[in-house]
Amino acid sequence: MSQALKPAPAGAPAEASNRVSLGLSNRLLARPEIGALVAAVVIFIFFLIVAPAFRSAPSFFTVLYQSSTIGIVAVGVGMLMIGGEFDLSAGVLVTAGGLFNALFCYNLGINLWVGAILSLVFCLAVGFLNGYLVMRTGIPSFLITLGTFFVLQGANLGVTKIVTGSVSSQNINQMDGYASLNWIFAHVFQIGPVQLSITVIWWLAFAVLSAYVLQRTRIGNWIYAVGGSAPSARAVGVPVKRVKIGLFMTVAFLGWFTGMHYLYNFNVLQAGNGVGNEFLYIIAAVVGGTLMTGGYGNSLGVAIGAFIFGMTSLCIVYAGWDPNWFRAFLGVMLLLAVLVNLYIKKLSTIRKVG
Amino acid sequence: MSQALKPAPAGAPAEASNRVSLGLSNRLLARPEIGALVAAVVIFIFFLIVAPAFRSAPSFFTVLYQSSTIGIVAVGVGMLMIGGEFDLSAGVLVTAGGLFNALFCYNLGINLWVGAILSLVFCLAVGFLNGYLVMRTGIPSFLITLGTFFVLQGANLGVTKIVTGSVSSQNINQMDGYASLNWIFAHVFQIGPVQLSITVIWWLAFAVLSAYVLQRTRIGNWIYAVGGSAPSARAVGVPVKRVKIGLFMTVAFLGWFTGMHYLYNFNVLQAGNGVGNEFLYIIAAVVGGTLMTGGYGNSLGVAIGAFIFGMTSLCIVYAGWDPNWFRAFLGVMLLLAVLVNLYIKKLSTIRKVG
Amino acid sequence: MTDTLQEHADPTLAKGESLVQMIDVGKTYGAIRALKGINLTVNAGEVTCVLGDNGAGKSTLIKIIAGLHPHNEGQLLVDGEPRSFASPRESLAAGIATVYQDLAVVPLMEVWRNFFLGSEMTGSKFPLSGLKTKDMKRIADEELRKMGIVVKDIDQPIGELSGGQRQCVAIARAVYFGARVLILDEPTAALGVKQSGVVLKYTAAARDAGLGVVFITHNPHHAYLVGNHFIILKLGQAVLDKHRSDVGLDELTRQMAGGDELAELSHELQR
Amino acid sequence: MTDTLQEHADPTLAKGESLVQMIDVGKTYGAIRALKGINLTVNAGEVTCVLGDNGAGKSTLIKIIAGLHPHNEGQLLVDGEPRSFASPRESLAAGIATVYQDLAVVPLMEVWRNFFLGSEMTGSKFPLSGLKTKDMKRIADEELRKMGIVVKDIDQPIGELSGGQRQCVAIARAVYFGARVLILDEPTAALGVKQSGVVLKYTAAARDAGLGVVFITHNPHHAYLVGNHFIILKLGQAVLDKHRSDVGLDELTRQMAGGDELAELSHELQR
Amino acid sequence: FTAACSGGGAPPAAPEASSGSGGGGNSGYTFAMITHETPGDTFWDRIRAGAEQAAKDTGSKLNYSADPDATKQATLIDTAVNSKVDGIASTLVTPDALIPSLKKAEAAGIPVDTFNSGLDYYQQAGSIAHFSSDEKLAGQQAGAKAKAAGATKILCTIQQTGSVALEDRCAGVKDSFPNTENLQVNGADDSAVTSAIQAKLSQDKDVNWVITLGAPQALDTLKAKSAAGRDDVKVGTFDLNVDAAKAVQSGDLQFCIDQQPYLQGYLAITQLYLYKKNGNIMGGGKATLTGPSFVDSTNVATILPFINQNTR
Ligand SMILES: Nc1ncnc2c1ncn2[C@@H]1O[C@H](COP(=O)(O)OP(=O)(O)OP(=O)(O)O)[C@@H](O)[C@H]1O
Ligand SMILES: Nc1ncnc2c1ncn2[C@@H]1O[C@H](COP(=O)(O)OP(=O)(O)OP(=O)(O)O)[C@@H](O)[C@H]1O
Ligand SMILES: [Mg+2]
Ligand SMILES: [Mg+2]
Repeated sequence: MSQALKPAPAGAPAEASNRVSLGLSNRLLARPEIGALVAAVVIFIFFLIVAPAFRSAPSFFTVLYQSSTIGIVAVGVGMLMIGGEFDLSAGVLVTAGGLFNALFCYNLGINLWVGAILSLVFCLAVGFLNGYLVMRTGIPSFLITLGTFFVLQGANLGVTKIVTGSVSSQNINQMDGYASLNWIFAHVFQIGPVQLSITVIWWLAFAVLSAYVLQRTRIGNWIYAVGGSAPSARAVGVPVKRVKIGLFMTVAFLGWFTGMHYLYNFNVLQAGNGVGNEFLYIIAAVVGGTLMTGGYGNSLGVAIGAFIFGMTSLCIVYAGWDPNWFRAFLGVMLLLAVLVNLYIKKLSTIRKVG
Repeated sequence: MSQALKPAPAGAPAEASNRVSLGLSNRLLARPEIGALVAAVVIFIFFLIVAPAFRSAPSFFTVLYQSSTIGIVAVGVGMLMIGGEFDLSAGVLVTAGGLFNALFCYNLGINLWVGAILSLVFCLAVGFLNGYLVMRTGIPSFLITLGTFFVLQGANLGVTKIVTGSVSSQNINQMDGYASLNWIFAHVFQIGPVQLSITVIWWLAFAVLSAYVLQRTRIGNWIYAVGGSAPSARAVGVPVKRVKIGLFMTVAFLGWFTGMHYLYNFNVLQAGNGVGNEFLYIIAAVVGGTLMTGGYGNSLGVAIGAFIFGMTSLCIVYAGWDPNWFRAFLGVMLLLAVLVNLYIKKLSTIRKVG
Repeated sequence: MTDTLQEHADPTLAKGESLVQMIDVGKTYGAIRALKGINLTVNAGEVTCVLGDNGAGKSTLIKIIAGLHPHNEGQLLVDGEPRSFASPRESLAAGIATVYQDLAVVPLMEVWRNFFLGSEMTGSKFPLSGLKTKDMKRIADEELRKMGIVVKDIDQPIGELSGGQRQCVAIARAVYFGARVLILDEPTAALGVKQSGVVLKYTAAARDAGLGVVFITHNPHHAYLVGNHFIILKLGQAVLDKHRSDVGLDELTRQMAGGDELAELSHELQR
Repeated sequence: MTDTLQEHADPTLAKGESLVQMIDVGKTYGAIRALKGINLTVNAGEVTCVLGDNGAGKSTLIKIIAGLHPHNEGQLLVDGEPRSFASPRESLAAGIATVYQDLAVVPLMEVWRNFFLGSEMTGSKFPLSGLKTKDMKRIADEELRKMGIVVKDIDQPIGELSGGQRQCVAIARAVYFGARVLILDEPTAALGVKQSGVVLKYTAAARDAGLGVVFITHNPHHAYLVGNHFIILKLGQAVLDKHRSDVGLDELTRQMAGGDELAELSHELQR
Repeated sequence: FTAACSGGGAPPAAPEASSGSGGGGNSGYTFAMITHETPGDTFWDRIRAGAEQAAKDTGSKLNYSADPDATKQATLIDTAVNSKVDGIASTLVTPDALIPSLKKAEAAGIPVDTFNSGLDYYQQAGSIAHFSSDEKLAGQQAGAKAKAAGATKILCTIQQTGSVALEDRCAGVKDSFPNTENLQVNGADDSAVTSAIQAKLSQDKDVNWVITLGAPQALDTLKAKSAAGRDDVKVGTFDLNVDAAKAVQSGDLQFCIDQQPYLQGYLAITQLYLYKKNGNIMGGGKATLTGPSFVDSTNVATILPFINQNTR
């Protein structure tokens, strides 16, 4: 029958007269991370002016370090938010992962590597549980992970108390495996006058990897789809549950990674740590252009968001501003970053065609 | 032309054979607050069994009081969430409102009523600003109010520090207007052995009023609509911006109200108070059956949610459980409440028709 | 149904008066041009059909009249005065009711609440006065039955209705609240034969009651049954603009199909 | 277009073999009954048209085959084996591609990503292997052009397309990926005359390539042009179930309209 | 798990927390202790350890609860009254907010004693006895000590916003050494603390002394100062923990100010027991001071074993 048809009754019409091909600058402006980048540059220049102490390489690297401790988990949280879910347990999971390793190995006298790997399994299990419960019950992830947040927070304290009799883990820096783990998770490269923490490298590596996954792989496509419209994604055959559970586990993995950094950098961990950081991750993601409602965002943006947060929080100190107002400055900076971001996004769409 | 038509070519057909009229029990089960109610009863009975100290009228009224301090603002937050928005600044706004009144009147020696009214104006202005910025910029309310949260938190501390030289307000119980304001916001009725705080009455009154507004008025209809689908609501002529700004101002009003209670009950306020409570409000709303994504929920449910939270947090103390595990218990209770809620909602829909 | 229309029609309407007029109107979405140089008049007691390919700009055109998007070129006159509606609320206040292609319903809300959304019946003007719930349920149910739709439970969330049922709710709502101008964007798209017939009758009844009607459709038969005036859009510009008396069904169909015809197709597909 | 179909069709298909069979299938949504006692067979190389009023249960029927909702009564046989799809993924894996009435697109994602969603082209099986972005864009653009749709920018979010353009994307996708069975739920509802014609030709081409097609429509003309077998649903039950040879266009139309007819209507509306 | 641990760190099995079954047998009393602890703080943990030991020693039951928010602490006191406990020990960090609730306890015939904070208000609260160190005094002494050790400018870090007790400490430092600046840090995140202090040290080269209000922050400061290349900076801290004590021993930390939280907790509960049992009252109408005392290189060796036991 295909022969019976006239060649192209409905075939390719000529190029539509109002078909638009966007210029490079417009394409650039439309990328989710550009707004965050511009905001970062603006804030960076602002602080270069008002905070003389910031104008040195070591200061910049301190900011990078600070950003990386937020940024690593934020990469995962950003992906999760693109996938349409939240994780409020990420902050305390960091501490739980570190504590697990420290308490387990110290009190049984086992090589730290064993504990680190078991701790990874534990964290992934928590991530899996979060994801499984969210998908199975249909309860919003905000609530489920708030539950795990509370449970982990309590367990961190309760278990540590039972095991050590105090509220912090014991110092592990004399134990087997410490040196290698310390190198992986907390090494500091001395480059001339500046100190580059290995976490900065990890942070950028994770951000780039995640950007690649999101933009260039099938899994990335699925992540955008489940966040943008889970029922539609399911209808065209995307395995929604597996993708979302995988995202929760990714966050858990990065949480574990950061937990390892804290443990091997400070050698002890206080059981109460990490509370409140879950919001810093979300802030980094959102300042970086991730949509709260899912389906839109980008890992490089999230990395920039973490950088904006790290820079702002430290540069307030560099600028020597009154610490009582610290939070107020932070709030204003946050709003500014978001507004710049928004303005840039608007710019990218208002250019007219002839 | 209406005569020219045959009487009923498309007129009312006979009752559809599969038209369903739901029984009373099914209609009851479908209400958003029923799940929360059942969860509340289950938890109530559970604590009656495990916490002997809870089995007395005074304990019950202490729980009611505790619930009311969360519950009043939670009513507003619940309405706001039904309208599709969040307010993270509600917790610190409570403190800001109280501090404003205390610092202003004490240091200028003005009648407390003046300060209370100015403080109300201030709080409503903050609420308006939240709403206006959200509607104007299109930035998610989570972010905007996170910004105001930081700003208010910083300002609370900074201003108090400047004005009083310490981090709490001065005692106002000797000032003009104290007695009447204390009665309104913090009176305690002694009924036999139990003490009934006036906030409990206010709480229930606000919950009932809000339930009425949501279910039975035009404004309530609009609130559900803007939360369920803002573009659709706008398309049929609902003034989306005004409704949402109004909701933010409602939260601010109730925050002010609670701030007044704290001030006139305790006579002083710590500048750092209130941080973290914003989540308790949201938890109360969500445990009470409000949908995180907007468009669904109910004030009575929110009130019950606040009660569940108040009951759980105090009954853990009544039961004498180890406070190190406090958070863990809270988390488990929260998850249980939400699961029961969900189970009940499922029950209401799985009954089959013949 | 026709009584509903007659009841709610603005009594000051005079047949033939110009209710909405577009002069050289254009619209761009960011970098994308959707409309250019559109001239169109909606007269009282007439049906203006807007036809055209997918993506031609039909919905954009009516969204301007409905106040959903402002136009950014040319002039929009409503009742002779230049207007640029900032929101659909203003357009509604001018007596213009619209059925959108994507329907504009709130899925979680009950059918009757959706029906009255934005125009609720209340006891008094006082903002907190109670809704007349019973009346509203009764009216919504009645109006839907008039269209041949019996929903299983008027308290059902509208998201649980079938696509066509939802469309009927949106149409019934617009018919009920349209006082001067009625805009229908592909109202029959999701409808069965019977319901389509009802909608066409409504359209005719609205016209006869003196309302101005804008009717968008892909079905030239439907258009020709009720239309007084036909405009065909192509890539955002009007390529045909004729009165019923100047154009036959065949020409209309040919123009819409861009030369092809269903008959020709049927020949091709013949087995 | 037809080459696309021929290319992707499962070569093992034998005309007339039964691909999907429903035996006494029923479905309830909570307390609402949507389907009851449905028997239906989809044969290779045949088009089964499902017709019926709004809310009759047509979409529910195909959602069962598509794996979106499981049925809760009766049996569903796919390639002779009883199945109950837990998710659309399983149904797709069985070679069944569906165009849903609500289209199932992700508004924020680019047109080409939507086109390939769930069936992306990658360099290798390795989960992190790169997408063949260029190929995918090219193919999506080509397939849309074949339907007469030129989107302004294949990188545009699909949410910015017009209703009909979105529908075309969904149809093109299903045609491209349908290997054994093609399900179309009111595919022509939002389409212009030209595009409708294209879709009908696609349907015929799919049939001729040996696929089983389920075609849902409210337009008896469209149905009669391509259908081999007609089922009319009413309130969830089949009220007519006939082969093309046993039923004429007139009877079909009359049955669908429940006695009325467009011709009659046109008479009424005559001025 | 016994002493057979390999590895470096595992300690010999801790000695049964000081002589388990004390004298009291089972007195049948239930006491409530209510503090303004932020969960997970080592300082409060030690107060609680003392209280628990006292409960064990006197054969009574302890209900411990805490909330940093004054309004919620007041409600916790109410719950203790509702539970009809035999005595209440409470901190008095925000006297105005807490006194009404403590008065309710008094009215219900429940004896109340106070500890840790509220030195000037305990009588007003109807407390039978008070055990504390004076935060402000401790701060003043710390400032004086830093001054003696050559401070030109002191940085005082506060790890929790809006806490009256912590603010008092820094205010005390500033009293005796006016060139003192405060820095808010996020006590729940060691890396944030480290970076912030590092930033401050590189921004303000005048600062040559840091006084932290908690032991973990002192250890973070040691990390920060080496990262900032400011080896000239000296560090002192409030409160103690094992690693801080070791740092004092090695000379990295100049001093820890100890107010003996264990003692505060222990005495507060013991007082309630003795009052119920015998009507005894400590302090002779005055507060009993448990500090401040300084742990520095001169005395750390004797104190370290007790710290290891979590009893000082
Ligand atoms: N998710 C759901 N929950 C409850 N009821 C539903 C749901 N989906 C559909 N229904 C009901 O099932 C019945 C059949 O709906 P269905 O969508 O299958 O109709 P349809 O034949 O496709 O109609 P249309 O031609 O209007 O698309 C309708 O009465 C509808 O209200
Ligand atoms: N919000 C938007 N942003 C960007 N482009 C848009 C937007 N809405 C519509 N367009 C574009 O404007 C053009 C006209 O769209 P419109 O919806 O008016 O078409 P239509 O004639 O209604 O088509 P259909 O018959 O398919 O409904 C299309 O090319 C579409 O892609
Ligand atoms: Mg359209
Ligand atoms: Mg359907």
